[in-house]
Amino acid sequence: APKPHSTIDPSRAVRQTATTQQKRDQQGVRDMRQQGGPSADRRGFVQGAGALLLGAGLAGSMPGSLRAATPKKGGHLKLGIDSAGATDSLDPATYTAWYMQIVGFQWGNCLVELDEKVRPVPELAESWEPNADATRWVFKLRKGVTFHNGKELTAADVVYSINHHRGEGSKSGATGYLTVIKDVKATGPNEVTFVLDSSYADLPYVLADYHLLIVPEGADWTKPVGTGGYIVETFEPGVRTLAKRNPNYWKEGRAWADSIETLALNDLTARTSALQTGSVHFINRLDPKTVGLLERAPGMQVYNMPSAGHYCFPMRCDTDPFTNNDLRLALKYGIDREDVVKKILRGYGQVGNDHPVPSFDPFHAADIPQRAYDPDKAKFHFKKAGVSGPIRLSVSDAAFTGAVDAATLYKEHLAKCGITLDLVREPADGYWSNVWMVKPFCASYWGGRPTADLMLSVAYKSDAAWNESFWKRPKFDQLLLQARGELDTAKRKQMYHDLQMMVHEDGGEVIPMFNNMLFGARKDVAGLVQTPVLAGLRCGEQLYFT
Amino acid sequence: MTTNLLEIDDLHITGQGESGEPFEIVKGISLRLKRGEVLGLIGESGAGKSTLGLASLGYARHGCRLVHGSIRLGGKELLGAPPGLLRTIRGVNVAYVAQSAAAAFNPAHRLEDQIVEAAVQHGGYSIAEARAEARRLYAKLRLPAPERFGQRYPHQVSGGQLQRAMTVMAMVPKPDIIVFDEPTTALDVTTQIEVLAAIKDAIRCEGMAALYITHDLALVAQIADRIMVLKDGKLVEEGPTAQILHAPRAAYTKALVNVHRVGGVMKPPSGKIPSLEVRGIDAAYGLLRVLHDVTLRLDHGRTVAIVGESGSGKSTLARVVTGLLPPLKGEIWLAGERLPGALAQRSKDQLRRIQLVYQMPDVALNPRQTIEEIIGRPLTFYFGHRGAERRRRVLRLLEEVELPAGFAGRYPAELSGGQKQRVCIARALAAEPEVMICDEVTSALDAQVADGVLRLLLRLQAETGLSYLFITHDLATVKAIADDIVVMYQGKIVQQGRKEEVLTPPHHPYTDLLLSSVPEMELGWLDRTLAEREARKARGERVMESADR
Amino acid sequence: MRAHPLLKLVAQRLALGLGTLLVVSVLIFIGTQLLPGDLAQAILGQSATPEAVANIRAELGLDRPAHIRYLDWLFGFLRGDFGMSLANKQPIAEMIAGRLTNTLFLAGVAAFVAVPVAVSLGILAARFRETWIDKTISIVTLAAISMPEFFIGYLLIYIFAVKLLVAPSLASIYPGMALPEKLGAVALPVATLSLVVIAHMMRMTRAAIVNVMASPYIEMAELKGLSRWRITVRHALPNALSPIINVVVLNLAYLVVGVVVVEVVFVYPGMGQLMVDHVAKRDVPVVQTCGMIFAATYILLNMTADILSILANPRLRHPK
Amino acid sequence: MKTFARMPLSAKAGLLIVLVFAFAAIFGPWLAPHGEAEIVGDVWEPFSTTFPLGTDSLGRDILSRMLWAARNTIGVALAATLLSFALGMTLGYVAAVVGGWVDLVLSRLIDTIMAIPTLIFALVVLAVLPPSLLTLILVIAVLDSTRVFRLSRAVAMDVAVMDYVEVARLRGERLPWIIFREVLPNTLPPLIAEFGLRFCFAFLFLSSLSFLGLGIQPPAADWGGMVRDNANAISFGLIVPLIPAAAIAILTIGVNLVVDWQLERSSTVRRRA
Ligand SMILES: Nc1ncnc2c1ncn2[C@@H]1O[C@H](COP(=O)(O)OP(=O)(O)OP(=O)(O)O)[C@@H](O)[C@H]1O
Ligand SMILES: Nc1ncnc2c1ncn2[C@@H]1O[C@H](COP(=O)(O)OP(=O)(O)OP(=O)(O)O)[C@@H](O)[C@H]1O
Ligand SMILES: [Mg+2]
Ligand SMILES: [Mg+2]
Repeated sequence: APKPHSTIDPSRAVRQTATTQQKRDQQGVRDMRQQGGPSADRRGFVQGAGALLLGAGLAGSMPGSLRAATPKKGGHLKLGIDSAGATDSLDPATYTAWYMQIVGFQWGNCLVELDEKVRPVPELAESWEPNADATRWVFKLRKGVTFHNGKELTAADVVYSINHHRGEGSKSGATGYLTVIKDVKATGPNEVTFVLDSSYADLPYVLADYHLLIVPEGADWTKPVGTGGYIVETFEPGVRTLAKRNPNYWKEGRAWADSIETLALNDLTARTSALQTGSVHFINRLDPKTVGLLERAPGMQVYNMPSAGHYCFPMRCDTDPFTNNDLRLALKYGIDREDVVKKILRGYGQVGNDHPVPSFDPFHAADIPQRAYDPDKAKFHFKKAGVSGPIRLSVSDAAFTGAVDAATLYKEHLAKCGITLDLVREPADGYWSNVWMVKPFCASYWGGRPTADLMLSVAYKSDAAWNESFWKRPKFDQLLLQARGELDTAKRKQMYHDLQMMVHEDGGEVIPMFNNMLFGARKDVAGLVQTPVLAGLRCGEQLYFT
Repeated sequence: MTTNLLEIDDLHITGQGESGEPFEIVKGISLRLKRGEVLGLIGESGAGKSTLGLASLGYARHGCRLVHGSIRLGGKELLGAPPGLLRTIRGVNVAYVAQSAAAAFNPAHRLEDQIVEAAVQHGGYSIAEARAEARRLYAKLRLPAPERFGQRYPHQVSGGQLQRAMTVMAMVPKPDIIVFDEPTTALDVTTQIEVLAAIKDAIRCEGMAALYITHDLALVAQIADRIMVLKDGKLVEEGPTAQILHAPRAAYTKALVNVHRVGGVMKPPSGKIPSLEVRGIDAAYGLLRVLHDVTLRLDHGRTVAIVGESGSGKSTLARVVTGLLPPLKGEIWLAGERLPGALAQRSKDQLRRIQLVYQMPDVALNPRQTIEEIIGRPLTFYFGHRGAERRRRVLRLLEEVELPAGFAGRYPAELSGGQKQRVCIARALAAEPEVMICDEVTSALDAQVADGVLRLLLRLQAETGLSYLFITHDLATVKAIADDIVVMYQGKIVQQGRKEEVLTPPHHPYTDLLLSSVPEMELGWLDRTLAEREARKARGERVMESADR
Repeated sequence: MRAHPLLKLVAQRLALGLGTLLVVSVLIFIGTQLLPGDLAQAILGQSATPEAVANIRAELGLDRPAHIRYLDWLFGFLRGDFGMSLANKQPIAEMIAGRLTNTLFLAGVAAFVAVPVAVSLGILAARFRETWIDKTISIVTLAAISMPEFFIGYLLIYIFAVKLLVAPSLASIYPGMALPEKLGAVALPVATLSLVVIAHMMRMTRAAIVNVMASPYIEMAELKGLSRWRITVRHALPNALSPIINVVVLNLAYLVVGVVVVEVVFVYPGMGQLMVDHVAKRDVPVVQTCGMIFAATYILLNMTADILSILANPRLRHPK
Repeated sequence: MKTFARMPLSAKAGLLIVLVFAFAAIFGPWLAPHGEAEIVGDVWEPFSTTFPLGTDSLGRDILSRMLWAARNTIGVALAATLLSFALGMTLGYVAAVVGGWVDLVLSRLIDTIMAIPTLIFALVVLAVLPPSLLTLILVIAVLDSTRVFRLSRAVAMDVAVMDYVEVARLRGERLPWIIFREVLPNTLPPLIAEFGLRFCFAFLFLSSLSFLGLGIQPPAADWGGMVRDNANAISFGLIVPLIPAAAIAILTIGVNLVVDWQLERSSTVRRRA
């Protein structure tokens, strides 16, 4: 039950910010002038992985605060995060969306963390070693880490925590990609050994997943105790979460604010205006359409980072007419990716090449020619496919924001290729259970996985639970398994190249674009680390007041 | 010579018709009213009496306009006077007593609050004074329990009492003039006489002037010093009451004075099976018992009149016979055939053979149907006549009820009361019934119009051998057309028999009350009757009083 | 004798109300069953794997036949035990208690503002009927109702929160907050709701009064030389009460039951959002309970309306 | 035309508005400078000569979309409202005229429907019926008809006790005749008034349903939906979403001006009778 005296009064906070608004705005403006030069921006951004692939065109949108500002301790940080619900639960097994993921990383840590370049770096695990064929991994735990309840972190805790998500009777969303793990055992007070049933080079990536937060052995999952930088004080599902700083947090240079209030702001407009009025300092999921406007607004800054998240239109390769690859190709050639990126993402994203591996991924096959909008080819393949009558596409904005608009654009593009696309707007409610993977042609979204392997095995392997395009190619499966075990990077790169090629050529996915992650913040906060994967989920412990 | 309180000169008032174009209601009437004088305004319905009466308060109904002329009250010009001024004089210098007190009292407030309102609001009275005055007047108008009477709500008081309360309301601020607009028309005879008497001596001793509007000459004769006769918005004749009664000049007035009542030909009782017979009927609305063991018999081609004051159960009897209200016990026979109690069980033909004609013609006709549709429906419904055939018959029926064929296309709103009633009769005739039940068919009509309707009914009876169950509380009518009379009192039959038997003494006391209450067209009738009743009470004879006291 | 018919009525309506409630509960349950997908799928969303789904179903007993689950719920409910939320294992009673108070608070404040305003506007419009005042009032109110409520909300936020900085854009309230602060927090949602409901009530009030204005006792009042105001307020209004009461109550019901959108826009933790979220997650027991509460509110309010309009009628208040 | 001349100014204005919108609804597609879904400019462009009303969230010409949307919006709203009145009035009249247990059952039924939270109702319908224009109309109609029922029952109650209805009963008329020939024509005024409001609520309902996914199918437009699609812009002071909102408002006002005038007329007639 919430303790009134211990909670901070947001409405007062609102009024304060309201009164001091103008001052801060001028402040903001000055900041701009002082370091507004693009150079400063770019320098700041180089730390961000995205720099590798981001055209200077986006540089203008780089937030000033990325320049190494001296972090200040203290303050009451307010986050406005979407996709929260009254049904939310603190049990990481049930985490599916932004809000709980961000709350999760406030109270808990994983064994592994991913850095700006999507490299696994130690978190609760100090170091790790695979055996020769990567079927057995040994993780050394960090010493002297204590849970919020004062208990010391041990191997047993890790085993308990991981097993919550695997094996018989698990209700976790993570089961899907933990199947590779045969056994987890404590092989020492702070040493954990993972036994896999096949060679797997990417295990550390997996262990960085937001589900796999570590709690003490036998902990109650509905009120988990963590090792994180913040201790949850009040949790009102679908309303707000109040967390106080963990006084003896082990991690250096993190968890600056004294307390974090995470407000559930599902409504985009509400979120945006909350940021504008200073009711919150940081919000997620900006609407690409309004980013420009927001940036222009005084005292605002925008975090814009490329991600592995991609929008796609899966076609069921097991149902006519999509069994026909010519039709699939026609539909792939028939979409003007540039246009979609421009109109739907307003440029905050990259064109996709009909395979799910993002361009910053070390295994990204850059040499596969980018598929461009080509009405003639589309016409050609469509004729070749000999399909008659319109194609029906089931969409809802539940798939991804702007899905309906994107589909509308797609319709336009196809029209120019002489292909008629009928849009069926499906109810947002229950979209994932009765449209996705049910209707032959629909809209879908992938948040992206840390590694090429994860992404491909999750949605393209024949037996994958979420093989949304029902595309089944034994050759692909074999190669994928080989690639997993392959420790020679060069060979491995080649294998992934071939896999991406198959999907690109023959797969049942139209993947027109990868979206950037867009966050909005007030000028007086800074510190968000720009990781393309799991982007922004750790904002709680990263952000600080300048 | 005493000065005139009210002077109206060449007043023109227009109203707006259905389609909106204006038409004259009052066409240049002039009028003088002296202090302490009672001026009677009489004329048929629609003559413009109320309009004129209202005009003397400088008021025109919504849709009406005082276009031309002058209305001077104690020297002040009211026509075109600012609302502020009008407000100060209304209710204080000149007061209005409406036709239906039941409708004119606000159901939401206690009587007293409404009665003293005008006096307190702008009559310069304190509440206490006004209350005291009101109580004095309650007593004066012989209202029960004057102390507590004002505490009641309108619905807790009988019609007659309400009408008197309304008079009190008018008198409290001691106005110079009171306009009475048919204050007794809504009451039945036995009550009417009481109220009339009360009003009369109230006016006398308060020494006010009054404008007394009615369409019953016999009534106005009892109370007015002078009488003005109006006919569609124009003055027909004006003069002292005696002169109007005894030496009327205008033809129209003559007609009014000797409304010679139609005399029905005496028909011998026919021995055949009666066309309608009612045996031992008991009926109730929910728990409220209304009819107790009612038995009567209507022979072929004859007329049975059912008389009794309001609330005595006359209409209820009609409802039982027609099947609208299934009786608790008792039987109904139609020409030797027993009728089911409930409407639903009766056959189409049984329904056809009994037709009902209502008291209020304007609520008995669907305002959104043309006369042709209204009369034509039974023809189609019962006999399947359509198109030209149907039209032909409709026209014949209109002819039978003495209405021009041109009316077929009109809507009820475009007809006068009498004409509406004729349409109702035509509609009933269209079904070619054997028994026709007439519930107060004439009581909403003026004397002459009523006469016309009665004649019509008699003629039809002679021609078609119809039998009438004739419900009324108007003895004059009864005298005119009944063969047999049934007197009802509080749901029971107190006396019944051949007309001449019932009408010749010795009467049942209630019959006597009824008979003696019918106004007669001679000066001083009212005072005489009342005096007589007092005398007989003094002699200790049993004299019934109207349920209203 | 006096209150007797009234008591009878109340009893009768209560009985009927309970009957209706039962039916509603059945209908809602059937409804939730008709909805595609179930809690298990909904919880896991896109990351649902068959085995995980199966496990959840088993744990929550979603594999039992529907009627059994309904009866379980019903008897629990009758015993006053609302059970646990399937989605996050919280006791429903607790979960709802807080939200319900919030909802009632918002509705209460909104009603407190809107009803008097609406009725006075109605009276004003009736008093100055057919004048520019009347027309202005009706046009403005009409304009107000013809905007989607979420949009009115956005407008107000933009004007008062973003531009003028006089009100918070988030109506976040929580236990232990002082009343004035609470009021400050809900200022905008209240304004929005008021704008939405005022028009309807105002128009009905006007219509009812205008309707009464046609009756003879109003003419009589004019003939008594009373002022237009006195006639409108003292003579017309009391006789127009029952239709006014009815429309007011209808709108009160709306304020309690129909404000989901406003809650979302202003991020107000009320029943509406609670239910939407649980419907989305197919969390049947919670949906059921919310549905019951909404239905009960509606039925109770209707009953009050009937009783009030009886009380407003002197014939029934003071029988002969 | 005599009547038009005699109409009060407000009514004339109202009628004019209604006519203009009707015209737009009928000829919109031909009047529109651009196609319904045609993307002609950048997102949310300000007013200009090329785009008199600017462009929307996808860069489509607002003016054109407004015109295209007129048909859908008005069409659906009108159809739904008419249907709901047909349904609600019939049931309401039956309840009032027949009375007794029929009345009881019907009233309970309606109460029950009204007691079910709209959201659940809509969602369920969504789940069981295909998302089509027809479904849309049906949902709106059914939900609205409950309110219409209550009103028409109330007014019919007063008329049903009139003598002329009794006459029809005495004649042995069947229910349809009594309802449609005797009662209906005399109960229209208050219902017309209600129609004015309901008609406008239908627009809004439409927009909220399209939010649930049941709604006019993209890229087809409806005003309510347009408000929603562009709503975000308002938090940056762009007036784009105000345009469709204004359209709804103006039409509503127009309709109600006409309705008010009708009422005024009928009530004057009544007063005279
Ligand atoms: N508000 C009005 N607008 C237009 N015409 C009206 C209005 N009121 C009455 N009239 C018409 O004016 C004429 C006279 O009406 P008025 O009520 O003065 O007659 P009356 O002599 O009082 O009849 P009654 O004895 O039935 O009361 C009638 O033809 C009536 O139709
Ligand atoms: N529908 C009804 N419900 C309940 N009581 C009624 C109803 N109609 C009439 N009554 C009561 O039944 C009694 C007889 O009414 P009825 O109408 O038969 O009298 P009446 O002789 O026709 O009077 P009037 O001469 O005024 O028409 C009265 O006390 C009346 O109040
Ligand atoms: Mg009159
Ligand atoms: Mg009667």
